[in-house]
Amino acid sequence: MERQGFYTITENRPLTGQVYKMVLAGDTTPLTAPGQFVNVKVEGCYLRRPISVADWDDGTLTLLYKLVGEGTHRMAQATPGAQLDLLCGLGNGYDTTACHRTALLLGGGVGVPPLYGLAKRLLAEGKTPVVLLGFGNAQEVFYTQEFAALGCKVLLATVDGSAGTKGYVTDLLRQVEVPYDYFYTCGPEPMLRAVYGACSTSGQLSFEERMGCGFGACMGCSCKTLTGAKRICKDGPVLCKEEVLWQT
Amino acid sequence: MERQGFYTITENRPLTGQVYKMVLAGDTTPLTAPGQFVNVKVEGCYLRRPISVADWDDGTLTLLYKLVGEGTHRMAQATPGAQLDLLCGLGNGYDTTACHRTALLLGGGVGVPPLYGLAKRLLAEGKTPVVLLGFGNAQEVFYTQEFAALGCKVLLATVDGSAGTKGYVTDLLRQVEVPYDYFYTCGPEPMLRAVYGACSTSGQLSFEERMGCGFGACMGCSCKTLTGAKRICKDGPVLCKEEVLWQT
Amino acid sequence: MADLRVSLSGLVLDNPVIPASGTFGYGAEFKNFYDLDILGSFSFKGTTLQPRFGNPTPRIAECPGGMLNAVGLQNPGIDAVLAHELPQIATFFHKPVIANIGGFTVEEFATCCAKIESAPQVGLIEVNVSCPNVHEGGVNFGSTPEGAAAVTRAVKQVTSKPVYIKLSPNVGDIAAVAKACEEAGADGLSLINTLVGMRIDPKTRRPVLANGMGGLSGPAIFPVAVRMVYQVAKAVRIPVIGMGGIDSADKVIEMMMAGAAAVQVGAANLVDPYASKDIIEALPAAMQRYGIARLSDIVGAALA
Amino acid sequence: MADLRVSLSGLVLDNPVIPASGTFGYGAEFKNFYDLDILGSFSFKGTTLQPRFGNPTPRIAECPGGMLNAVGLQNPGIDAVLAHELPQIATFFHKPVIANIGGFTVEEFATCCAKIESAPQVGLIEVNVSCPNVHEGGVNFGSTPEGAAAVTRAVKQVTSKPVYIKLSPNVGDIAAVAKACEEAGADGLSLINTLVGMRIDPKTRRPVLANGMGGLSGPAIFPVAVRMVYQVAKAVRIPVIGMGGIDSADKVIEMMMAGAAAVQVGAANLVDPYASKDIIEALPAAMQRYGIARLSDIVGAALA
Ligand SMILES: Cc1cc2nc3c(=O)[nH]c(=O)nc-3n(C[C@H](O)[C@H](O)[C@H](O)COP(=O)(O)OP(=O)(O)OC[C@H]3O[C@@H](n4cnc5c(N)ncnc54)[C@H](O)[C@@H]3O)c2cc1C
Ligand SMILES: Cc1cc2nc3c(=O)[nH]c(=O)nc-3n(C[C@H](O)[C@H](O)[C@H](O)COP(=O)(O)OP(=O)(O)OC[C@H]3O[C@@H](n4cnc5c(N)ncnc54)[C@H](O)[C@@H]3O)c2cc1C
Ligand SMILES: Cc1cc2nc3c(=O)[nH]c(=O)nc-3n(C[C@H](O)[C@H](O)[C@H](O)COP(=O)(O)O)c2cc1C
Ligand SMILES: Cc1cc2nc3c(=O)[nH]c(=O)nc-3n(C[C@H](O)[C@H](O)[C@H](O)COP(=O)(O)O)c2cc1C
Ligand code: FES
Ligand code: FES
Repeated sequence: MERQGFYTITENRPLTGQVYKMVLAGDTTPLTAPGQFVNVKVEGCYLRRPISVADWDDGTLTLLYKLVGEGTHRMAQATPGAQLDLLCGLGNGYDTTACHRTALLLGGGVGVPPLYGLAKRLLAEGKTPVVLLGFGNAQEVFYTQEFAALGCKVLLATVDGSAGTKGYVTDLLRQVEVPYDYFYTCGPEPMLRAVYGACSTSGQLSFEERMGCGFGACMGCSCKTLTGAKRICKDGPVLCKEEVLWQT
Repeated sequence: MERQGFYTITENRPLTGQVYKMVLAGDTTPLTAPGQFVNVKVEGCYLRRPISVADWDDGTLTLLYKLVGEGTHRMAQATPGAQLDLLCGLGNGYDTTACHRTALLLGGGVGVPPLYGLAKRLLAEGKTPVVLLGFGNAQEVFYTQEFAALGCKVLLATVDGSAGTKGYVTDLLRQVEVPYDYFYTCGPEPMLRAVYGACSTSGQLSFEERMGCGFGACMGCSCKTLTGAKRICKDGPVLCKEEVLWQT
Repeated sequence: MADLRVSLSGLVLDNPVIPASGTFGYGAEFKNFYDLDILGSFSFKGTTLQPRFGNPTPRIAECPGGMLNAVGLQNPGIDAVLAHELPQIATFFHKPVIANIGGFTVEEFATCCAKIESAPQVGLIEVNVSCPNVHEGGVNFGSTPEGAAAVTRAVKQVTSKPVYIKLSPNVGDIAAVAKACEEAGADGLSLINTLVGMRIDPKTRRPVLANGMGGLSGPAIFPVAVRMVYQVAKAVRIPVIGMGGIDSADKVIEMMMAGAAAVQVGAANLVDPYASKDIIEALPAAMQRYGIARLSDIVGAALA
Repeated sequence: MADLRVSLSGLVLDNPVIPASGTFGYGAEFKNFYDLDILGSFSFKGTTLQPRFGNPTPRIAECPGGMLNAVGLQNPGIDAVLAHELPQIATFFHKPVIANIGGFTVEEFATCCAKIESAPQVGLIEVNVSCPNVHEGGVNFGSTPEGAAAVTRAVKQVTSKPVYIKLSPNVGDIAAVAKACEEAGADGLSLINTLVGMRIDPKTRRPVLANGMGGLSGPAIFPVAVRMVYQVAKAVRIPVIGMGGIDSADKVIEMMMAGAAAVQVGAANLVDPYASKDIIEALPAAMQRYGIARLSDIVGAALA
């Protein structure tokens, strides 16, 4: 159930030139599933900024965010000790019960964060996540070691080939040596489309949309699906492969 | 000459329930006369807030400000070490050469601050300021001791009589035992009118007006005088008694 | 005790604060945040005769002190609202609700409002002749006195509930439109809807919104809203519900002094789900600050 | 090297940034802050045939993301401007200046502009038919296509300088007014002037401004300004100078993509005297960020 609260920054530092890690202390009970997100009030910006929860425990949650515009740049300037106003526990998140044994986790750029919490949850349930990550180039790579430290197999691709395999996340599929029964993915829409086309199993895809509220009130983030209109913020951001309806 | 600059807060604390003292370190060379003011950029407010310089030396300046609305409440929350963006050295300020020996300084409420720097300047020039201060009640009184510490004679009035003489600043005039050749005043307009009527010598009055810029560009603060239209921010805030034209 | 009650055409509200249409859905998303019975009322999402998906996304853009939306009246249609949403609302909101109705022809407005006649939960109908996001080659009735009056007359014929016409601010003379509605029989007026605006993404060199233009709401529009409420309250004798950028108790008071008998809170609910609650709770202290014993006393105080 | 040059009816500016009329006086207050020759040009304070003191004070009110002004065209009159201000300007600004002209009758506009004919310093005349603060029972020419066209025709007859008509945003259909000016012979258009707004002081229960209403400017109006520039640029073929809430290089680029051939910076100069300078200096980096080699290439890029 989504809730509003104040969270204290305990860590806020760059992982790459463009991607920051922020750890916040506060009430994490609104979080129930990996792939949920928070909506961050940023002083000086009118709308909140939606950011996936990459990881959480009883009293802290972790955000991994890329510097894009004014909001994320201001977030990067916040210092430990400062308080942030969050709407927490937003969205449906990934359903891990859909995977029975082995899942492919395919992430691109700032689509990678929610897969970390997902990998942890799958491991806790005794399942095997195989992680396929794609970035633009070696400088942009983050969190491969953290996934590996969980005990996951991690495959890496970069568009320019400066780290891992040259190409896209989907180019890593042929390196997957184990059979998998499900996939989970998050990343830019072209990547989601490619994954949708390339993975023959069922799976779940996490979408992005510009948001007014993040908790289902404004209809700002609606998308058409085969099961009717859905709000990315409330009925998503995760949709099942079977309901996805691509707009041309 | 007015200049824009960043100043570091070294002190910011309440003098009374409603009036704060803020000391700022930075370039004070734009200040040339007591009665000048600064225009303070307050995060979250669009327009700057004009505040008189109560006192200054080579590297610091002092503001005494009353909590009125959003801007001054936000100023009160700033902590030492924080930087403030000021336009400094605004307005004409008081002309101390007009007083030859003894001046009455009449201040009401937050009209008191600029008189402090004025008293110091007059004393430095070997002249005698006699200070008449008016407040609402005893709780609102501030800076009487600071004036006394300079060596000034200080007379105090409060509207409810809870400190000093009961009544207005002008009710203190009959307690002035020395002849004076000039007056300087700052305070709410009704007080300025009363002083204008009650003091038979020449003098200078400092006015307030809502300001767009504070440096003469927008014509937001114009007032009619007997010597033509004047901008309170640039040609004022101090007007000579002889040019004042009261609007009904 | 501060008296917060206000009255709209006989409908007495416990306080003047009404979440605005399109920012409160049909209430369900907010009932988890607080008990909705503290509200004066709420105006549900603009509802049309047929179900609508609305415009393509992106539908939202950030602005200085506000936001643009081009939702385009997404709603399940009046029949679904009567059959499902109103019974749902009845489980968590026990006061008369405001039905906000959109449409594309005079007949459509009338048919929709006639259907609502059967819903005792609805205390007041707010007829939105001003949505800036749905001119599908159609007319924006709110932009001319004649158009707004035609809708008013048609709707008044089919309902006994108080009818408030929601006016567009994207006009040269809002008082003229207001007067036309009054003459056509409107029981009251709601204003302002959003100002038409646009943002462009310098990276793509295209408008941020898929729809191109959208409606600006939030604190940025507050001074325009106060001015229009003032002009309209001066021009008509029927009550005005004032809105546009309200996000504090002080702004409620300012809007009421400009002539609003009640107020709506829109975009503020989206950035802070507790906004309407916080405003209601802050009102008594604000009234004390300004020496107001009965809130209804200040309606139009600045008009004198 | 980034090419910042733009052209307005043959007048080539080194960069598109022009401080807006009423926020830059006759330049003197800014020459102490920086060398004004870095500007594209500047538009001097709205000048009328007769000297004017303007409205009573308070003339200024704070707003969320902006300000209201009701200065009411305070100026020394055209003769004093020609005799004293222009020679003064010549000492610190060595480029063609924009003469902003206000008026209350068609004849007055024409007489004023005719007098300017003799001033070689003036590169362009900006005719303000839209000041919201001076309807002394008079007409706001900017609110109707006919009114704006009548002023345009009269002015065009008496001057050989490029004539830009400054449009009011307080209209229902700004493209119609723009087209009427184009047909009447305008060389270009300037927009937007301020949106009419009001603030009320809850302590006094009266409008903050002595004049009641005033004009809203600053970031709050930026999305409305972008939208109107976009609509006008789509409707006419003459150049448009875009303004309203610009306070950064990104907003300059956004406004130009919406169709502005050059831009004006208004209220930002008041809160930060270096605003126009900072924007000019930030433009090359912003151009690089968005892959823009020649700024004039992006004019109207979003219109496609
Ligand atoms: C459900 C969800 C989860 C997300 N998780 C992450 C994450 O874990 N890490 C991360 O780096 N980013 C994530 N994003 C994207 C992130 O929200 C944007 O990068 C961020 O809002 C940009 O804000 P800004 O002010 O820096 O950029 P600006 O471009 O200045 O933002 C302007 C407006 O556009 C919106 N906006 C811009 N880009 C996006 C976008 N891609 N998606 C949605 N709104 C956008 C902003 O929220 C704001 O309202 C997520 C988005 C969604 C919808
Ligand atoms: C030349 C000059 C010198 C001043 N010196 C002092 C001083 O030394 N100490 C002090 O406490 N106050 C001083 N004031 C008054 C001070 O500027 C206001 O109290 C302050 O701007 C209020 O801001 P706010 O945001 O708290 O109030 P709000 O009422 O929220 O302000 C809203 C707007 O109104 C303006 N405003 C409100 N009251 C005044 C006022 N009295 N004069 C001018 N503008 C006002 C604000 O600047 C702002 O733009 C001075 C004013 C002027 C013009
Ligand atoms: C996301 C969104 C959707 C809206 N949808 C409607 C609607 O369906 N019907 C309507 O009459 N007004 C609608 N509005 C307008 C609001 O009800 C209100 O008039 C406007 O936003 C101004 O108030 P505010 O500044 O407090 O948001 C919508 C506004 C927003 C922000
Ligand atoms: C204090 C002030 C005075 C103004 N005076 C004039 C004027 O004399 N003539 C004119 O055409 N516009 C005048 N304007 C309007 C501006 O030139 C500009 O069109 C408007 O402020 C929008 O731009 P901004 O948001 O960047 O300020 C004035 C604006 C302000 C804030
Ligand atoms: S962002 Fe408001 S409904 Fe999804
Ligand atoms: S405040 Fe702008 S001229 Fe005085």
